[in-house]
Amino acid sequence: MSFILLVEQILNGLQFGIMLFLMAAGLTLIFGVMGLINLAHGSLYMIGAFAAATVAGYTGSFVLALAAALAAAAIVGAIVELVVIRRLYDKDHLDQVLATFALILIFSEGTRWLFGSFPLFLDIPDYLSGPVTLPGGIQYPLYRLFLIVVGLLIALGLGALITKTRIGIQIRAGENDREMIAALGIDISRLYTLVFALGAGLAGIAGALVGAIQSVQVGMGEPVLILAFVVIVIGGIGSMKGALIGAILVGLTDTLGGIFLPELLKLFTDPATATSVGSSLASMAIYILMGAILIWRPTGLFGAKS
Amino acid sequence: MSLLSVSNISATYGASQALFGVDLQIAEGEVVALMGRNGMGKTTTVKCICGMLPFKGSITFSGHDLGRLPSHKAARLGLGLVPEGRRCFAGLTVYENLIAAARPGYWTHERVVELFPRLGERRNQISASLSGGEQQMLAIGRALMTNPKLLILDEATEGLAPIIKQEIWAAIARLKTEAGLSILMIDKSLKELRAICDRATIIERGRTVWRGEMAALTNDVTEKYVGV
Amino acid sequence: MIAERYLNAAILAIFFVVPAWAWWANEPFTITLMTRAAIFALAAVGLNVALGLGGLVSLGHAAFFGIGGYAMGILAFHAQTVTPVMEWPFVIEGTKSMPVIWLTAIVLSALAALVIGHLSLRTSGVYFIMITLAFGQMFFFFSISWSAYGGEDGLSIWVRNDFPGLNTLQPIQFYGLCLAILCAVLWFTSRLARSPFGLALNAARQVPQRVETVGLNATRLKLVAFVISGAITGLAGALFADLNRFVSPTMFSWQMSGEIMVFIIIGGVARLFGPVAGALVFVALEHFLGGLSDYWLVYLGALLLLIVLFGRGGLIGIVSGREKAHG
Amino acid sequence: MADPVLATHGISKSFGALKASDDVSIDLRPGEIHAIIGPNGAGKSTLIAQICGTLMPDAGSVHLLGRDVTQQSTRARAKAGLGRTFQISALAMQDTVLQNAVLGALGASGRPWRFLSPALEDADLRARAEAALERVGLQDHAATRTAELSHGQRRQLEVAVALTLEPSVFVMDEPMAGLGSEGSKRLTGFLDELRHEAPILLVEHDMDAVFTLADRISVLVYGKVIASGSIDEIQSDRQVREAYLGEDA
Amino acid sequence: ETKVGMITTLSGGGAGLGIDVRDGFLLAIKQSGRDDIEVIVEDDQRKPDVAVQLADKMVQAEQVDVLTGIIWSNLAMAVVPSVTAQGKFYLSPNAGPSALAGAGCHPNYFNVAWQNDNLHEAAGAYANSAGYSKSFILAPNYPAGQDALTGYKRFFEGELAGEIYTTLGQTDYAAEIAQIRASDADSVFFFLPGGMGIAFLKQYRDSGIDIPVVGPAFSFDQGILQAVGDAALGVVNTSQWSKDIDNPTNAAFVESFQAEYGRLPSLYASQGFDTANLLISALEKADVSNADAFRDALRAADFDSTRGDFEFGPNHHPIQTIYAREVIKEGDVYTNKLIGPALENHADAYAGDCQM
Ligand SMILES: Nc1ncnc2c1ncn2[C@@H]1O[C@H](COP(=O)(O)OP(=O)(O)OP(=O)(O)O)[C@@H](O)[C@H]1O
Ligand SMILES: Nc1ncnc2c1ncn2[C@@H]1O[C@H](COP(=O)(O)OP(=O)(O)OP(=O)(O)O)[C@@H](O)[C@H]1O
Ligand SMILES: [Mg+2]
Ligand SMILES: [Mg+2]
Repeated sequence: MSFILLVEQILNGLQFGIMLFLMAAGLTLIFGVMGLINLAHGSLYMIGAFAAATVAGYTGSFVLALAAALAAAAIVGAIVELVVIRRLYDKDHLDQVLATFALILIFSEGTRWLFGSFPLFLDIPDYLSGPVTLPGGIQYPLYRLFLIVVGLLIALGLGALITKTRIGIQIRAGENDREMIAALGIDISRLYTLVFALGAGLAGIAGALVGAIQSVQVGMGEPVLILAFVVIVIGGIGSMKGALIGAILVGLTDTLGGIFLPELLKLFTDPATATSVGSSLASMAIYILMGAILIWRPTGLFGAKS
Repeated sequence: MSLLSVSNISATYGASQALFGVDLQIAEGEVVALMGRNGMGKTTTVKCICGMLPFKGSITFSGHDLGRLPSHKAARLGLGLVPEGRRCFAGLTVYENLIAAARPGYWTHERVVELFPRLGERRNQISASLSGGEQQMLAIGRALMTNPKLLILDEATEGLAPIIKQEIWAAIARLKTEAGLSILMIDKSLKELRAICDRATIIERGRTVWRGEMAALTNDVTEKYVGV
Repeated sequence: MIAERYLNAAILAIFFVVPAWAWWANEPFTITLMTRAAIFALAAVGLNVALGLGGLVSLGHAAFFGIGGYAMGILAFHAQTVTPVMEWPFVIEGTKSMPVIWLTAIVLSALAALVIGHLSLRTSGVYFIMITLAFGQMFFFFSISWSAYGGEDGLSIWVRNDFPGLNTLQPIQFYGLCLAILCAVLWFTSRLARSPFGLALNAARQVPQRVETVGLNATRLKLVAFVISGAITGLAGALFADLNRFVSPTMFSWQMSGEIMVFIIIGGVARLFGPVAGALVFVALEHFLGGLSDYWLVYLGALLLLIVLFGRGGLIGIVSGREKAHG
Repeated sequence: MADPVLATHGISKSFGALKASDDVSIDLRPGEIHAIIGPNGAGKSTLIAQICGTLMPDAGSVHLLGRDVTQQSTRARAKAGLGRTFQISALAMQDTVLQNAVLGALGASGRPWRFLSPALEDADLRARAEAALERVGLQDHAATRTAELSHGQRRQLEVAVALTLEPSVFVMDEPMAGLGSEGSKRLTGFLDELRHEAPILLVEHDMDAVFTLADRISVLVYGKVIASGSIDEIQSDRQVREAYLGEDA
Repeated sequence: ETKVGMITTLSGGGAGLGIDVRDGFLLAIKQSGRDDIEVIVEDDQRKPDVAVQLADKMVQAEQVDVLTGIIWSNLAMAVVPSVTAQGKFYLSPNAGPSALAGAGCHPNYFNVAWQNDNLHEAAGAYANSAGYSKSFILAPNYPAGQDALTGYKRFFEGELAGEIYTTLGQTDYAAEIAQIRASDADSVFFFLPGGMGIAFLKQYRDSGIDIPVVGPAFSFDQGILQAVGDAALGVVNTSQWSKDIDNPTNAAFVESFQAEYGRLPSLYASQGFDTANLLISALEKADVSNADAFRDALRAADFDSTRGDFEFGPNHHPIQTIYAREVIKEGDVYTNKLIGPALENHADAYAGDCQM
């Protein structure tokens, strides 16, 4: 394998990581900050993608589509928080799992009801499509570079919001002891609605951005959801930095594992077996990574030690 | 006119009733002791005042009926709580704990650190790893940062070294005389309460059984209700 | 409010009366449904040992369910193709005997639980949920590409396995077996909850440091609970495979883990009959709602949501009050 | 003089730049109450954590009944006869008071691997647990859920659980905290008797109790033992007055 | 009165396929004007255990005579052996796993669509005729994916520039695309059903690589093409059916399907339609209760298929012509245009293993 290809694959791994981060960012916000296991995050991601596809279909504008994704997911998020989620904060993780699992069913089938069972069309706008040539002669899709930039910007913004701003501090305080922060005069409920809407909006944006190069269809959120959970757990819950680094680790492992494991095994066995065993190992690679990291550091890379 | 007026409230935890009729009055600038044996309902009363527990009866605070207000609105009227068991925000640093709920007023971060220099030294430490006494100081500082009209101290000197207790008592005395703050105190140290409080209320099994001037609190009464 | 004891008796009665009626009325499918409910209940009772008593929220119990299933699938597959399971270092032949298969399922899933539990218990809380999920996913992806046993297509077993003295092809007889096992396991877990082990485990869930200071090993208590739990769920997996005469990687999927957990939450966590009630209701909903519309999952979702939001302590909690009374 | 049942030799522990324990050597002899006092944040709880095995010292050793237990787990130390109470109650809140006490008895029996017989019907365990509850005055609350106890009652239960272990050494971190005057008085009396069963290492800020009970007092400041001696010696120590007791003590 | 049980996927991610099979099937029944055929439709949620349970229900409670409808191979493997063993007929409108075509074939099992390898084999044959000599091939790592690559390789005569098994459900193909770019392939063959294929095609186009792509019809079917959009234009894919296959049955089917449901029919709809017509043709000759006669009637395949000539091989799998099609845009709608046959009168590779 040539050096250029290796570099390109590392870049691909990074890029896939950032893409995962886009999905994980909102989840981490809600999960880390509010202590809520939100399985329906994947549904918000889907809602964003569907909203974007619909608006893009009518207007042809990608920017409007992104705005629609953000707005639709944030609004749905706010409503869901007001109606359902706020009754779940005091409950344990189990109830949250069940309730948000129920939300998945409602959203997935509801979307199918509205939009039918077939995938929707959403494409990259012309000004972002096609490859560009990077130093070293690597041909790389412009859109993926765009994703990397957007992902990093979101990472920075969220990190600052949580650690630096007073709202961020209040939110984290509420995560520790809701009753107490309320007794100090903070309207934690309203704050949580905002955070949830923000997290949902991020999911929606991610759905639209990623939907443009993947498929926009019912159920698109669930595989992503699991990966996003893997990412934030590896990074350590509640840590924006951890989510970013976890995402990149997962991205690299997945991308490079898929390529190198079969090659590696070819050194030991015949190509057919190597390809199939290597590929199976590759599909397990991120879970092995996650298991290993948690065994080594039980609260993830950047999680608070208990 | 009284700042806080609690009249005949009752409250339950699930099926078990904890308060059966508590009365309590605090006037502006007054320091009142709430006394009683363990488990008699002192903390429960505080929870009702701060909107953390539903109750029957009426509580008014600086002219507002607290019956329907959610906890955060009640707090914004000027209730500052130092809860039993400290309840610092474990994952936040000392500094973050202090500014989390700060509201503008006399008490600023600088003033609190001046009151408790230890908090300045530990500024960036996660509060979960503070010593018990440090957490207690932090809880008081945090309540002050909201610049309350009425400070509620539930066992605020529990677990403090004598010298720090003295400091805190001194600080409370200062709050009373210099800042004119109204204070509701729950504490087991009768001697200090006597020195600092204007009036006292004693509850027994969820009922107010004695109210009056501190001076009128005779040893017979304390013997009967507090056991000393 | 009905006392939980009576409610439990009523739930158990359903498991006796409905199939008996179906047998009399010659409605074999109702018996099949009840068998499905009983097996799901068994899997959930298993998970509840870890989850309800030990506080171990495992989102990887499909691993044990699947191991049980594949134990059945592989043994029966080799018996039906008359090939040995392995020849080295010693020969193992396939078998169609249920007791042997069950024992294998229990032992293998207990072993897997020992390893997974040992590694996972280094973590806690949400991390524990996710690491168990990770182990489940490893099994899932492995089974998908394990072409020797059908990969994603799974393994079909032509005829149900044998149990000495019974004709397991008769739905009611196979059901009887499953019900007997469910009752035995329920009896066992009810004793377990009140036993010294259960008491210590219960405390280890709430305050591990306290358990340590009285000289007990909190982690080991939880590990043993996890192993017991995995073994029961593994047994359920073997029965489930036999009910369907089929195993496939879906038994390892995270949705399966989620479903087992959903049974418990619907019924009521840490209540002896919670998982049983949950599985029964879930199977009934799946069956009756399935015919309503193409979008029936919306109704299922809405119902689940109502149960979580307004039913404290699951269905059993709704009917018999809040207090947890495990045994 | 009898051999100490519990001793630390030159224990040190740092958190980053902060020395929470600085070459601490203390001991506890049969029949005595040895009080550790010191300002907040002086390192008392840290010291206890190292004695009980929840924290490993950076240097130094811990000896229990003549054996070096520095490397041993909390559990092993508990089995060897160390009974402890926590500064902040650590109890199974959803369980009844009796169940908490039975847990202690179960630990003492060392036989938790029984899966079928009901724990609360085990006569031995129950007798032991009830005896302990009776001694702290919680016998009437045996069936109460621990979450429903008041703060003070929980402190009593903490002590009761330690009692069920019938330990050879007690280590108590602020057992009086949160008790009303009456409760403290009763507990003081109780500890006074208890010392004949097993010596007590007592961390406490309640000076009334300390001055009533202690045979010996050590004062910890910034992780160091700055004074150690009888009540009178400590009370008249200028350094101690400045660092801890204040002027009116 | 004949009772037909249809178990198919109507909810969740893969519902589109099941819905099309159902709609095609019901359309044929309706057009036949027969009111003595009762069809009971149930949703398997794409879960094998649910499918098994529904099969039990169909057999035990509804006492159906014929089963049909399953989309996915793994569900078919779960259901078919047991229902045929119970003496019921099963007509497969979609899945055709090799196990059921070879050693596991059964007299009561008829496949009306294809054996799983067929379209891939045709793709290999097409690659030869297009003059490709070096292919890069990829598929997900599961049995159908392995079968796909095996099928392609069975007919493709050139060499392989690379062979990759991706993770099932994978949605990002940057790494694979980089491999393709770095290889010296002159063609790419892929089998990535559903959303995987959409993602792959979009990303492939965006990468700027212009090596031609070949694949089976599944990623270019009517229901999915609109979501792929321009990225699919010009791609050659293989299918045993296309809406422009020129015969009166097909023309009537396409028109009536559009009239009835307001959308263009898909491959799956045509398969559902053919399955129903096969059933009706057999019912006209024999009663289901006479199993042997009914089986013979099915085997005769005496119906007008939307694909033109249709006959069964000895293992009850189709012997049929498989076409190459190209994706084009008709007005606003993306659709396929026939290029020509890729494999004529093609049978499957497993028939020899079938003993019945
Ligand atoms: N969360 C709770 N659930 C049920 N009962 C409770 C709860 N909290 C307190 N109680 C009960 O309410 C009564 C009053 O408790 P409260 O905490 O108000 O007492 P207190 O006067 O503050 O005592 P202490 O001095 O020990 O803190 C007690 O009998 C206690 O058992
Ligand atoms: N995990 C930790 N990380 C950093 N600092 C710590 C940690 N644990 C304790 N400390 C610090 O070590 C010092 C000693 O704490 P310790 O809890 O032992 O005090 P203490 O003497 O028990 O005080 P108190 O009487 O207030 O309970 C404190 O300044 C505390 O902030
Ligand atoms: Mg109190
Ligand atoms: Mg301490």
